[in-house]
Amino acid sequence: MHVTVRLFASHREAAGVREIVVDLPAGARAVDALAACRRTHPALPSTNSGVAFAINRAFAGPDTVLADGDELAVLPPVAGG
Amino acid sequence: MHVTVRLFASHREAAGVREIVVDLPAGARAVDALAACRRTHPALPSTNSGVAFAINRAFAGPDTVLADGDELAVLPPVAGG
Amino acid sequence: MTERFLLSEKPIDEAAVAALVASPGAGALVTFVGRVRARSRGHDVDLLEYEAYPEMVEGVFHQIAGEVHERFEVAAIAIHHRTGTLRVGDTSVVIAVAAEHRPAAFDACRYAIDRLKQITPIWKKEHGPDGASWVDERP
Amino acid sequence: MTERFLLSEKPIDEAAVAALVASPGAGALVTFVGRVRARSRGHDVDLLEYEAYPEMVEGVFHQIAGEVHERFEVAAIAIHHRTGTLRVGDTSVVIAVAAEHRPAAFDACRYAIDRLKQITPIWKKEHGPDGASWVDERP
Repeated sequence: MHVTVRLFASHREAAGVREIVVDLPAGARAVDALAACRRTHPALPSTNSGVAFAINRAFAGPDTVLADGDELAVLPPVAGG
Repeated sequence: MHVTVRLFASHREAAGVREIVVDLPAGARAVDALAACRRTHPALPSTNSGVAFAINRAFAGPDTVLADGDELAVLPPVAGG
Repeated sequence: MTERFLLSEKPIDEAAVAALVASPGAGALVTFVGRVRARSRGHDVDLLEYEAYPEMVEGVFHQIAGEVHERFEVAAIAIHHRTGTLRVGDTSVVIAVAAEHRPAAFDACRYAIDRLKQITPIWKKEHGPDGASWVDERP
Repeated sequence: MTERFLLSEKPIDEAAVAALVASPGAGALVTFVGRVRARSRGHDVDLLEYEAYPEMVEGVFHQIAGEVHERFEVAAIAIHHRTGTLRVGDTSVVIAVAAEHRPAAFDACRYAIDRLKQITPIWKKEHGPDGASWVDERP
């Protein structure tokens, strides 16, 4: 299945792209998609500490199972306001 | 000695005047000036409960001794804001 | 420049009060605006008549500002209060506080309005279909 | 009428945000304004670059507003946040809360800005003479 991973801020800068489409086996979770991105874009930060996820624009835990066509957002520590 | 007593809100309406000049003996306190006003303007509320005082535009306790020429403000419970 | 502490019969310009406290070091601005409510303590309200001891009010605002600076890490505070006849929705008071960080700005603004209501020599008379009466907000 | 929950590259009109929450029953209006500070965590700041996940931000503001209405007796809340490049003194965020009584307005406004900083997918990069870095405000 295909999942579109969106990157922001420090992740976006490290990867050099805003979006990565990853090919994942059925049952893959949010963290697995991020790990797949790290394989193709090794400059991505190697830690999951402080990273949150959103699937299709709703917050989701790191172990949430993805579905084909999902938009997964990788959210580094936020700093709005 | 003469003291100018200024009245506000419910006191002003009850007395029908904004200001009363009272003649007081030396040593008279803020509460004595208010009592003197009640004698000439008996419609003034008879209680001191909730009433504060200011002498020459600074807060003062009810037993503060007055001086000739003072401006004494009688302040019913305030309700600003 | 407008005064930081002001009692006036003219409508209060809320944005102008906030502008009085802005500074490059102040990242947080908290503003309290008090407006005349359509209902008060179970009664309908048509208008409020504010009366002040005008020669004393601005000095009391200075005193409150002094207390605020003693207690909280704030950069600046401004307090404007209106007097005269106000209708529902009219602004009676604006307090603006600027600080480097937001907790101090919130705490200071709240302290200032609480203190203003406690000690400022201002009174109000509510006029409505049930009659008119001077407000006594003592607990 | 402007939206109550808005992310925009345009400057925020603070008075317009406050106007969005006014109502005849609301006697208390508390507004929080966040501005870019000249110094941040020991560094001089020239400008801040805000980046957002724009498709998600307004939904998160709705969620925060829902939490506020569950927890506090408030009439209305509006949240506007800016994105793009901001200079010292520019307004990055405005939260306005109207309530019948002031304690709820203060508590709700403070809750909303705390929560916004906690969960809203917005990031900022500080640029100054010491270089540029993404802000990580985790305690």
